Amino acid sequence: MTDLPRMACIKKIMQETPSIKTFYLDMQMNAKPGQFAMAWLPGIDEKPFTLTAVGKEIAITVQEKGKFTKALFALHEGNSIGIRGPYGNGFDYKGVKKACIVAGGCGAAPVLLLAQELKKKKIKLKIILGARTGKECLFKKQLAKTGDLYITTDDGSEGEKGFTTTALENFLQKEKFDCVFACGPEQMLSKVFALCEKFKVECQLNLERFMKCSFGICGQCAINGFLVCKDGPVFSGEQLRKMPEFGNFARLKSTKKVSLQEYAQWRQ
Amino acid sequence: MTDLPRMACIKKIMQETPSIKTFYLDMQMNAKPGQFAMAWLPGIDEKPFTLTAVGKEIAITVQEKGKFTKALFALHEGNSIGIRGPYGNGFDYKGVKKACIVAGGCGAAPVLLLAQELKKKKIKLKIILGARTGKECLFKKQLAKTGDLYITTDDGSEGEKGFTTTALENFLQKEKFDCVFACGPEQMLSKVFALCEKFKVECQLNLERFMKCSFGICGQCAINGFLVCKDGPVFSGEQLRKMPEFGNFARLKSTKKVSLQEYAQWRQ
Amino acid sequence: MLSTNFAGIELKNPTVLASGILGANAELLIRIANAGAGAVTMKSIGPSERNGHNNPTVIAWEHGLLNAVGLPSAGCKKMEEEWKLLEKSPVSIIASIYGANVPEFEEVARAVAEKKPAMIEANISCPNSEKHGQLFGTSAEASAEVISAVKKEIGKIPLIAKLTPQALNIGEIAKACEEAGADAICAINTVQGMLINIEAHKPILHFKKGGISGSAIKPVAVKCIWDIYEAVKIPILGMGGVSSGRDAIELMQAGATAIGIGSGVYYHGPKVFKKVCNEIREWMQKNNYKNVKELVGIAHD
Amino acid sequence: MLSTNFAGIELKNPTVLASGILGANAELLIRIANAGAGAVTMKSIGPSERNGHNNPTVIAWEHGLLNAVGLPSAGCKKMEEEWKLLEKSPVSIIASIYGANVPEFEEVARAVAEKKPAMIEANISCPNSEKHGQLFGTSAEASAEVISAVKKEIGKIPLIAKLTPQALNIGEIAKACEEAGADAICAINTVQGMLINIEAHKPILHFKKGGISGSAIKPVAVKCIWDIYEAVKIPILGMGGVSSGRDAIELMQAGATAIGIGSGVYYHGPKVFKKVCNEIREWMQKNNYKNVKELVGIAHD
Ligand SMILES: Cc1cc2nc3c(=O)[nH]c(=O)nc-3n(C[C@H](O)[C@H](O)[C@H](O)COP(=O)(O)OP(=O)(O)OC[C@H]3O[C@@H](n4cnc5c(N)ncnc54)[C@H](O)[C@@H]3O)c2cc1C
Ligand SMILES: Cc1cc2nc3c(=O)[nH]c(=O)nc-3n(C[C@H](O)[C@H](O)[C@H](O)COP(=O)(O)OP(=O)(O)OC[C@H]3O[C@@H](n4cnc5c(N)ncnc54)[C@H](O)[C@@H]3O)c2cc1C
Ligand SMILES: Cc1cc2nc3c(=O)[nH]c(=O)nc-3n(C[C@H](O)[C@H](O)[C@H](O)COP(=O)(O)O)c2cc1C
Ligand SMILES: Cc1cc2nc3c(=O)[nH]c(=O)nc-3n(C[C@H](O)[C@H](O)[C@H](O)COP(=O)(O)O)c2cc1C
Ligand code: FES
Ligand code: FES
Repeated sequence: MTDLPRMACIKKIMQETPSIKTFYLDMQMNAKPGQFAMAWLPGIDEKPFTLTAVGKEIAITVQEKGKFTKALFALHEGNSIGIRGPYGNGFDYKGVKKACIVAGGCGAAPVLLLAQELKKKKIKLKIILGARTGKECLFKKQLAKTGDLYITTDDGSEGEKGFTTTALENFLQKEKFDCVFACGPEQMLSKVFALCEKFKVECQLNLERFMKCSFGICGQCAINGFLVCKDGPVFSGEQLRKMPEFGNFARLKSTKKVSLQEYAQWRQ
Repeated sequence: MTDLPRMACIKKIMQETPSIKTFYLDMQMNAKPGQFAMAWLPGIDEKPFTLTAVGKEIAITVQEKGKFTKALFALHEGNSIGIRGPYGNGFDYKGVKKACIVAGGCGAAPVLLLAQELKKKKIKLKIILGARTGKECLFKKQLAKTGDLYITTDDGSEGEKGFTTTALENFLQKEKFDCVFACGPEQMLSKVFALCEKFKVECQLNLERFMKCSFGICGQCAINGFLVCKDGPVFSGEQLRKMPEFGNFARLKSTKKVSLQEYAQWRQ
Repeated sequence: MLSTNFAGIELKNPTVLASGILGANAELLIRIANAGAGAVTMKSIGPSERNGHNNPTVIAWEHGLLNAVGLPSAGCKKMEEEWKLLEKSPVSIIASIYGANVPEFEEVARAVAEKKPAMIEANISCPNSEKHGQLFGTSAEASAEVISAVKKEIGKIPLIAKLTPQALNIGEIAKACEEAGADAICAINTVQGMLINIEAHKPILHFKKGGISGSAIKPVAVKCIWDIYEAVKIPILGMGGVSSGRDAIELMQAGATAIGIGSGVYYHGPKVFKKVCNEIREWMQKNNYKNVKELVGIAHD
Repeated sequence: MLSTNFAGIELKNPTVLASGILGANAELLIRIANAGAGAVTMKSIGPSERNGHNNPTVIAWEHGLLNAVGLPSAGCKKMEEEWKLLEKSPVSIIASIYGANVPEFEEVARAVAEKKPAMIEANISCPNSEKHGQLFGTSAEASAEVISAVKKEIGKIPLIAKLTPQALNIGEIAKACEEAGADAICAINTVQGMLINIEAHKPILHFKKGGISGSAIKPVAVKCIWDIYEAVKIPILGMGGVSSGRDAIELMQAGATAIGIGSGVYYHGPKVFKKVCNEIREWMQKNNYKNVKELVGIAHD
């Protein structure tokens, strides 16, 4: 049992949207949709990223945000980064016959493999993909192949103008899903959860917290008594009900518990 | 890969001769004839002993000599001792159809299992068992069941008066053996080797040296470039020819190389 | 059979969650308590908010863990909510504290003592920050100075001095802590080490050096506990590489009254506490021991 | 590709048999040389005959070895035969020496220097005897005193100071040795530890405490070599837990020019030297290194 980064060569870099790139890495890894890996830039930092391709080679899909992702974006094909994983539980779609996926922004990354897997299993799938603007709609083409794709944008430049959650509410009023899978900003997820509770639909939400060990030792990623790295990142409605911090609080690197707003600010 | 003593309960103690006891121990171990174990008396010392029974339980057969064996002789059924092993190479009887075993004194211990194994494989066997006196003939009954047993004693109180090597020479003059297996005092072994060389017979001799690690790390048990604990304790004629120290020199606990006489004296 | 008393605190079993493992959050501490630990130790608390180091901060290699988390802390005054939740803990809480100097230790001790944890552990042995801890734990005088200062602040709350195996003579340090007023000794903190990723040709931990824990350091722990047991009369909270009942018994025979488990959580999850307790119980039954206290120090003649 | 130069001595490859492994006997040293070691170190030689400890002296646990052989030695004047045989060694001989005080070190150094080994290693770091070694290796002044005294006795023969990881600041000790005239540093000797057999409730080693070697201590070795590399200019013979090419490369990247292998012989037999060399070569080919010297210290920025 070891958890050490191994260096993987960047084989290909795909510009997905103006702010998002996919890095294809020369490393073999089997993982379930929703599992993640830790990506290490020696001398800089190490951060968690969902796997957007698994098997003979893997990929991570990254939005440029802070110091780490800027450094990652500066790399070229042929450069190497450290990878350890896979970590986390991944999505559970056992028994699901009809599903709805809600993805906000970079949240399309964790659900890509899920959607592809559900398609393979011939599970009926509705996908709501949201972004600030049309150009930032991640994995539009890939997701369209896996089910009915509905796009919402904040500025209305593509699909419907508005939020993913408005679309979800509409669907839930008309249709019955075995499960709603969602990933995106926590405010959005919080709303998704409320809707699922209201309509009594099962849900599985992919959460994010600042991580250190990623294997359940340091406690950094805690949401109440749950560990996002080990018990999650995907949580069921039953678990979310026991998580008053969900949608409200998160822990800074110091382990200090703060409001989600303060948490987001800290990361800026 | 670990080499740690495990405590084994003494199930039965058999008085084999006035000076020799067999200790049956509650421990499972598979080993080849000629392999040995390290027996530990906490707070006292740890010494190598040939295994005289293997399988569901094991046994060691011990002659009372110095500090360690005295302490061992003071133990009772129900007491425990530490055991690690098996160690060493053991005898190799592949292809052997007719064999001669020569055992001097406590040297009957390492050959007991060998004789029993050869008997099982229906290999023709002549055994020469030597001792100071009749009462000290070890494993007489057991060995008699495995082949033709000839006994020699220094005082003539049983079998023929004289040395095992005189008997061996007589046999070698008359018969052809595929291999001579021998264990006993090194002076005796030295003579056995000379006879085998003279008569051009293969031999396998079970040697002894003071040991520490017993797994080929400390170098204490060296005879020239060979390690008794790892390359031996059983050596072939081919190896013995490259061992000028055999029959002549041994190393004290300090690693100092001395004559066999001085070595024996040191152990007194 | 497993219940014991550690420096005046009753424990239903001798296993204790080590400091720094899941312990920054009250609910996780309670989760571990419910998983079977006899007591739980909070992640070390400092005087003010501190981020610790960048990642990688914890890695697992072939024979243990290596970490340089770097003493992150919300700071001793920003933990109201945790303290409130901890009131519901089914087992005793040990609060671990650190500081860069004696006044800082005093400040934290004062703030923490107000919250009335069952015990306070002074971490004078953390190897993962330039300024904190290890300085104290390798000098008998410095250790004694911290311990007596903290003791004054915390009154009747039992004080544990957590020592580093890097000390040249850990027995001497323990003795100095005992004389300075420590009610118990905790040993050991991690052993200094480093691992390099040879393809990256860089130390893997961002802080480069870190502390080794887990199975690799068990013999170091046994040796340190042995030395401390020979040097002091106060009880020892032994830790380092425990993930089985046999490991725990080994540390107890060397002299530990209670047994900390940290890295064991990596290997077996929170159920490691139940596992270790069950294994201790089975071994005791087989070897005719009635009470876990009988095991303490019996490897000494 | 693998040939290198260590403190003026040419080595066909950087692997070196560590002291105390099979090294009391010239023929075994030559056997290891023929098995592929770039140089071989003799078992540490003392001033007079010494038995060392009772058994058990060496045991293998899950993550390494633990030994307290106790510096047995025939004594520096009783080794004529070994020296004569060693003249036929196909590789350089490093003679390791120890003493209980400076005059003893001088006496042994003088006797050994007469035999003209390629290098002399002063073992100021053995943890397994009450009087020998460790005392020196944990104090910069004491270390310097031994090293300068030995250096005076051995003239042009390169002198290696073998250090203990128990030192509070191994970089400082290395610096003191360099200033006192050491031509190289060897690190690390074993880490103090103990293991108890819980059924016997007794320490397993007869001497109770011993030195941990093998995989368990590799991160300690990497860290110490790192610190020494930052502190001195003289080359480092790195050792501690090497049994693969990757291990060796890790120690080299931390700063070691040559690599000692001890416990690795337990895990793989004498063929460990060829194995490690082959693995280093393959890794270098894959990663485009031409000469093993390029690897030394590259993990430092
Ligand atoms: C399990 C898991 C999976 C992840 N998968 C991906 C992935 O597939 N793709 C991806 O791009 N990122 C993913 N992340 C987030 C990623 O780990 C980094 O946090 C992110 O890339 C920002 O890194 P940074 O250091 O560049 O920016 P930072 O310096 O950390 O942050 C800069 C900016 O990012 C915003 N921000 C970043 N993350 C969050 C967040 N969690 N909550 C609120 N605001 C945030 C901040 O508000 C700020 O605008 C994942 C996180 C987790 C825990
Ligand atoms: C591989 C191996 C297998 C062994 N198997 C057995 C065995 O099955 N049964 C057994 O009784 N012993 C066996 N021995 C010998 C045993 O390990 C001890 O050396 C012996 O029991 C003496 O132990 P002691 O400490 O009691 O006596 P010590 O204090 O070591 O010696 C006291 C007396 O023993 C004599 N002596 C003991 N061993 C030797 C020797 N090797 N060479 C010369 N003189 C010696 C001394 O001259 C002296 O009279 C074996 C040794 C080896 C290396
Ligand atoms: C990730 C991690 C973080 C730690 N943080 C602390 C800490 O904050 N305070 C402390 O006193 N010890 C800390 N330690 C040390 C442990 O409490 C314990 O002393 C050490 O890990 C040995 O026990 P183990 O082998 O069971 O892990 C930490 C250990 C680990 C692995
Ligand atoms: C059985 C044994 C005996 C040793 N004897 C000595 C010795 O006599 N002198 C010495 O300097 N080091 C001695 N050492 C330490 C080794 O030379 C080496 O420094 C240590 O084992 C770390 O390397 P490794 O992990 O490759 O074994 C001994 C080690 C072992 C395992
Ligand atoms: S990141 Fe360490 S427990 Fe989750
Ligand atoms: S006894 Fe140690 S090498 Fe044979």
